[in-house]
Amino acid sequence: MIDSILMFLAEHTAVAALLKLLLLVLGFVMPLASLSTWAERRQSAMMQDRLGPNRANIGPVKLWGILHFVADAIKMMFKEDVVPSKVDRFLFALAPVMAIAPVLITFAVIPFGPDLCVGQVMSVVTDPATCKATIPLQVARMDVGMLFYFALASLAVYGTTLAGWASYNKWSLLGGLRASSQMMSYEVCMGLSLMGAFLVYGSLEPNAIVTAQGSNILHWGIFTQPLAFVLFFTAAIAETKRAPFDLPEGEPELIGYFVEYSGMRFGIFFLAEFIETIFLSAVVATVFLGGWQVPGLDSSGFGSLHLPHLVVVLLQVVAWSLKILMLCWLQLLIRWTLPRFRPDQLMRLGWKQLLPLSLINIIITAAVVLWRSGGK
Amino acid sequence: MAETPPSPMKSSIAAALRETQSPSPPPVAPPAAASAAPAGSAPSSAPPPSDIVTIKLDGRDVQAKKGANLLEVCLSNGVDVSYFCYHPGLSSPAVCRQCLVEVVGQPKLVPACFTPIADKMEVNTATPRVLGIRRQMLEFTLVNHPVDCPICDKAGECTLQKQYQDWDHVGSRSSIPKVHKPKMQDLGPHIVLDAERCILCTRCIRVCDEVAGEKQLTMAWRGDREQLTVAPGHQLDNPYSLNTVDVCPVGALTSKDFRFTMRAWELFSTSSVCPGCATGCNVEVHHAQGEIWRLVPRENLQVNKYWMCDEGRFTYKNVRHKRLTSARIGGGRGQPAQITSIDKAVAFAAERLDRLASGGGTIGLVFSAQTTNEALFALSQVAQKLSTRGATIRTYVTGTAARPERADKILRSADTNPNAAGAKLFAGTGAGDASALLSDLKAGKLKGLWMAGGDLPLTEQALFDAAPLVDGLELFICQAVHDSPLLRRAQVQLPAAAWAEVDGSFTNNKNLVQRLRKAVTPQGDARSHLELIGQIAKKANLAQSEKWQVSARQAFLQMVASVSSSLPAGADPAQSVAAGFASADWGREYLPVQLRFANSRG
Amino acid sequence: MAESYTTRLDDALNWARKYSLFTYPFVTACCGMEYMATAASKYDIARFGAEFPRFSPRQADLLFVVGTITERQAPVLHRIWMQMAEPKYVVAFGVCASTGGFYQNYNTVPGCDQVIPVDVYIPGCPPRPEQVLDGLILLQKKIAEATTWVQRRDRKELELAAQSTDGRKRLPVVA
Amino acid sequence: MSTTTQSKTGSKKLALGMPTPEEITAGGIPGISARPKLPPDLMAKLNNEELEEVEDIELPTEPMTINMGPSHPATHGTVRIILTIDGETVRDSDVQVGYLHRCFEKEAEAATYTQVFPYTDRLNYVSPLLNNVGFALAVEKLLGIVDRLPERASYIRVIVGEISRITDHLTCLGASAMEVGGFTPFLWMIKVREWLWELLEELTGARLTHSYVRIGGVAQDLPEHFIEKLRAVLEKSVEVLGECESLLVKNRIFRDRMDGVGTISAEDAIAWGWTGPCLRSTGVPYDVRKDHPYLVYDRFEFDVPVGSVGDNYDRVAVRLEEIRQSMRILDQACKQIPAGPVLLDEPRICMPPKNAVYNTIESMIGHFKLIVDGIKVPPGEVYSYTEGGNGELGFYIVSDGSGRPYRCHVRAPSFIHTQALSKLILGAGIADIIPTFGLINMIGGECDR
Repeated sequence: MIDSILMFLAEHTAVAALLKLLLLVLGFVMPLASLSTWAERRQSAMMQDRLGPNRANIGPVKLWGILHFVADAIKMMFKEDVVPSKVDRFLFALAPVMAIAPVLITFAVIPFGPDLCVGQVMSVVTDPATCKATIPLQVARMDVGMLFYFALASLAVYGTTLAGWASYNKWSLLGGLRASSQMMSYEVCMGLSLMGAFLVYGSLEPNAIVTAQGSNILHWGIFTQPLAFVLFFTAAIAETKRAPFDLPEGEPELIGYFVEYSGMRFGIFFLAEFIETIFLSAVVATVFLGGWQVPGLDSSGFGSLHLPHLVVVLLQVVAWSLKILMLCWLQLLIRWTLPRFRPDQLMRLGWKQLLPLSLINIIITAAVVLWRSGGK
Repeated sequence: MAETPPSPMKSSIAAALRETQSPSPPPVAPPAAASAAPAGSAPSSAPPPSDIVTIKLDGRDVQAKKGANLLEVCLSNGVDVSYFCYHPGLSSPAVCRQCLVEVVGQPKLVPACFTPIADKMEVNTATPRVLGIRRQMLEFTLVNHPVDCPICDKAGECTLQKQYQDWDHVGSRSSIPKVHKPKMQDLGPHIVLDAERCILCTRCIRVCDEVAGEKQLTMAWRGDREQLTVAPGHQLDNPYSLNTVDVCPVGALTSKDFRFTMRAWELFSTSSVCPGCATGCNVEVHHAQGEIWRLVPRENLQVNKYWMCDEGRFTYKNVRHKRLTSARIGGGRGQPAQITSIDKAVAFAAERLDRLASGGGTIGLVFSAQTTNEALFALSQVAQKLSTRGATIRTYVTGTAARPERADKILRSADTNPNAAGAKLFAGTGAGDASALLSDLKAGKLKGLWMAGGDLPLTEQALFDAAPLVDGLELFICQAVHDSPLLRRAQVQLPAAAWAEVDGSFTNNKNLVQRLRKAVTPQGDARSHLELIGQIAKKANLAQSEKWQVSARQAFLQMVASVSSSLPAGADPAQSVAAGFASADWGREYLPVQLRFANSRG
Repeated sequence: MAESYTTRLDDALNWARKYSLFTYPFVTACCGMEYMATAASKYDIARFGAEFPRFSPRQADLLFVVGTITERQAPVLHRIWMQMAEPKYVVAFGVCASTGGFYQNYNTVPGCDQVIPVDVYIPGCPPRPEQVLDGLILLQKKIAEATTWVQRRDRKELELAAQSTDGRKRLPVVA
Repeated sequence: MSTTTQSKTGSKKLALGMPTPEEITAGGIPGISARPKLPPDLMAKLNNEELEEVEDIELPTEPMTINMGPSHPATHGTVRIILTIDGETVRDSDVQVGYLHRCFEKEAEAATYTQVFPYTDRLNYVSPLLNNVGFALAVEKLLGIVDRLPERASYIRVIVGEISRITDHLTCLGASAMEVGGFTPFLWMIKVREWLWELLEELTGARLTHSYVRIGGVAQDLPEHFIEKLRAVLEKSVEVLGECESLLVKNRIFRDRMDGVGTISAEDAIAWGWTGPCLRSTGVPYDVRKDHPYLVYDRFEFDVPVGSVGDNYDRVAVRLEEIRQSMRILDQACKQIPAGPVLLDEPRICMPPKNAVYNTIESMIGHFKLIVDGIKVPPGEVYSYTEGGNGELGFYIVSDGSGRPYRCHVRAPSFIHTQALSKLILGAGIADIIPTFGLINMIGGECDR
């Protein structure tokens, strides 16, 4: 039964892609993004000797206040949608879509598990290459995967810039400009810092990068490319406009680009920020933490301990999820610990420190790769 | 805490402030000749030099008239001595022993209020001995005094409180239970006695004896049972009974009208003149929260000295009683009038008036003796303008009915109008009275009538019967404070401000021009007569920017100049009203004084 | 049947609004200190889901008027309120915001309800955090019992303000 | 007050390591207080030298006028700043105050001297007790009873005053940290403030608006075990303070945000009339408690921390160190405090005990007259100044001999500091305005009065 369904999916890749997308976005990303709003509130509360939201109970069901995000979502959906007079109505409506769509789309290139061997889900698979048919646990596998990601991520700039511009408000315009300059500056650094990893793994395709890292923890990006990991993580936080780089929205100080947005449009910006956080964690996990790889777990199991294929795959998906959760949590810690940069300091950090370092990283990596490959 | 001398820098501010807070600023400079003043006031000529003696007061040489009251000399020289029973308007029995001072050479302390001064007398008022005795007297006075301040009407303006705080402020050494006496004894129609609070100063007895001339109060029993009382079967019902409340240094005697209505320290005081009769007693209007709560007499030795009659005290009730609060037009001939804005009513009146005057009609102008001099002056100015425009003007002086049966030789006058003299002056020599007005109306001699003040000396019923007489008029403008059947028939009914709501002046029966001050805001849309006349004159193109249209003060100045210009030199205010105006003064503008910071009235 | 469904929807919506109060603290004066204390560790207004201070009125649900409103500040407050999206709630934090407090003078507005409609008044000068939390619970109760259909009030308020001669009129509180 | 940077503190190394002027001139300062040399471009910017050059290099831009406040989220006093900006750089600014004008001076002139205390609470509402003390001292000077104040009352005034100063500085630092994104240290500092408030509540009955000080002493004696509790709280507080420091002072981002921003020279600061921590941040060791001791401040050993550059970081560091110095004073005061009455025995000035008021006519009258008529203060004028949370807090009172002030003027440090804000933010970035504003610590109630 399962086999035949899987076979059907293996043959009809479009249906499979749709299913995977739904599974990933609706089953994982959206709940996690929503949950991370709750996590952020509880995490910050914990760091500040507080309790954090713990009330939104439905009858006796309290769930440690998790339901607060449900309340937030419902409330925002039914909140009045204020469109200020004199705004550019089309761009004003377009901006939140531009902010959230690219991040959701880019999830397509992230592999959240190994290829699923159709027909052998219950048996031990020693070599995945021998499978007759496979379903990649990745929505879209393309050779330019990471380039696709960069291409789309840079589209997100339009969301912020348009929001700032269309709001007909000087503060949001300034915020939008700050955001676009920040995002564009740090994209350069992001791209360059990943370049080293591409050199090491010889591919731009995320699944290939994950596969290349293997189950040996020492081959993971964080050890082969430690500097790139730090650089990329920093730049990526800046890219997602999270503290300490949250100037574009820096509420109590600078007033952000979506100051004029209300109701669900504001909710979308809000959600986009958290989705970006998750996506960033996904990319870091993919490139530097071995993606879905579990230390010591091959496709046949832990060394001599053989496991059925389905169990292996499930373990690897869970590992991938855990890595993302951990990275999200790390970002929250940073968020509630560090103060905010000033725009000029941010730019200086991006262009004068991170960029030269990532260039150095590329040169060193290239030299090492060249030396290792014997000059060929 | 030693009294520190005021610093030089301070003196000007303090002086200015003392002036504003003085409870009894003389409203109008007294006339040059003092013969208008009641007999018994200080002689105007300086005493012969032989009468002046020099005494040493606390080491300082002070000159005063021989035989003068030592306490008065102390007080007038800025030496503070405490006292209860002494009152400048009454005799001194020296019963309270609070004003004991040391006279060098005398073995015992002497009561200052009972000691005439002699040449080379040496008096010490602040030696430890004197202060000790003063403190002991206060301690003694307080031995049986109940712990009543929170529920006492006098609290906040109580002399006992003030003297204790100034001179004693030491706890009592007595632990014996206090003597209890009746707490609520009805003494008469206006007065309630709390015998426990009484400190037996006998001021009230002397007020009845010496001012009202009726011996109604006395002390009964002896020692700590001594108590104020009326004779059995009698009441404290003389027409000056409420003065006993004013002179009472504590809360023993309280006014039924005022008690438990307002705390003294929340009141504001504005000095004004009683509108009850032609005597024009000087009063303080005590008001708070936009309402008047009581009237108390204000010292003026020329008019009322320290007193006023009970009837006068209740004139404040008319300020809120039966008021006309909004303008109405279109009444008369059985038609009910419509409420409208002042502006519309004024425009309506002016247009009709203009038409009537240009048509050469006869217009009657009524100068009410209840109205201020300024408004009446303004009306007389308008009368001139109207006659130059072609109208025939007849003037009348009206007012409320006289009450000869209530008049006495003390303060109360038969004439119940506060400004009869002024009204007569401005209405001119040919002015008729109320009966002339009624007969002219009956004879149909008038085409229009403009009343500045709606009072007629008629009873309610008589007024109701006479009211239809005005139906034949082409124009009837009535500016009135109170609603009345006559007013109801006017085509233009304008709400006028009552006496306590305006700035202005009244001329009393001794031709003194005395100043009224605005204490409360006019009720509803009401405006002063002066303002209404000014607006009508403006709309009717009778006067555009005359000085009297600017403000009450400008009207006053113009009025005084105009009245006194035609005055022969050396006119006697006692003989001519105009001479009273010549020496009139507008005085300073004061902010209402909060009694709380004006110190005890006592 | 349909009625019971809509009732359920109303309940859900009110529940959501109740537990998701993004606040705009309009802090002007002393009460701000207690506002800080309420937000801080010991009292922790976050427990009620009301900790997100949104400093843009467009995104806030609850306007905390914290402190004295002066004649100069009143138009600003009104503007802020106008900028907020419905459903919006106003809490007058402390006596100054409720009645002007013991500042009875020429420049103090006697209560912010002279300018905007107020849902909950919290007494105290300044109110203790417990009082603030109590006020918040009262507001939650009010939200839970209120109708979910809220219309934008500005137009009506503007008309009222235009009618009044002094530009300020006690505004009706719309439940 | 002179412009010399002579230190009154001696050469003792302070806990936080605020550099003394000698050390600054000598060069190397060990510890975390060692100020890194400011980069030359930053130094140039401080002197606004760079501004003109920028125009030459970059494309010509048009200045934009933008309005900040009066309900700007971070301006926790209500102030309005109209900025003319060029990109991120402030070219001109117009600082407008007056949004919280609650007529303190006029209200004071309509109230008795005792009734003014609640109004003073709401001047600098972050440290109400310091204002209480300042006003009480002014009236006491006018009454001539300063020398007769009970010793214990003076000590209690010092204790509550210093606790208030700590809460003031904590709030200022915490809010500034929050405004630059450090929300966590803010809440930690508020937590400490909460502990101190609970102590004060136990003593005064109110958390914030205490109205605790009376003319002639204080309202009531310290409750039982107050001193022990205070010691325990201070011990805990020092720990938390250390944690906050590790998140702020040792944090590179925070340092970068604060270093060299909002710089003012000592000469300028004096010319603008600055006092308090803001003036001390420029290196002028002027502290009323030290230079013109009042109450019993001359009996305590404490140092006056001074900064060197006069920038935002110096203002942070001076405040942090002042918290520690206040703790030192508290420690000594707790040891020295004598027993005795806490209110002057002078019935014309101080209230009789409540029990006597209810039971004897003498005390009833005394109480009544003090409440209704107020304390009769002899005619004269006085300018009395104390060290408030923000600087020299002066009260100028003219008395006409009645129970209420004829004129009461406050020399409000916040108002005077805010005057210079425009100069401080000239040439800075938009993002620098808020921390600069926050560390000047403009308190609306005090500024607008």
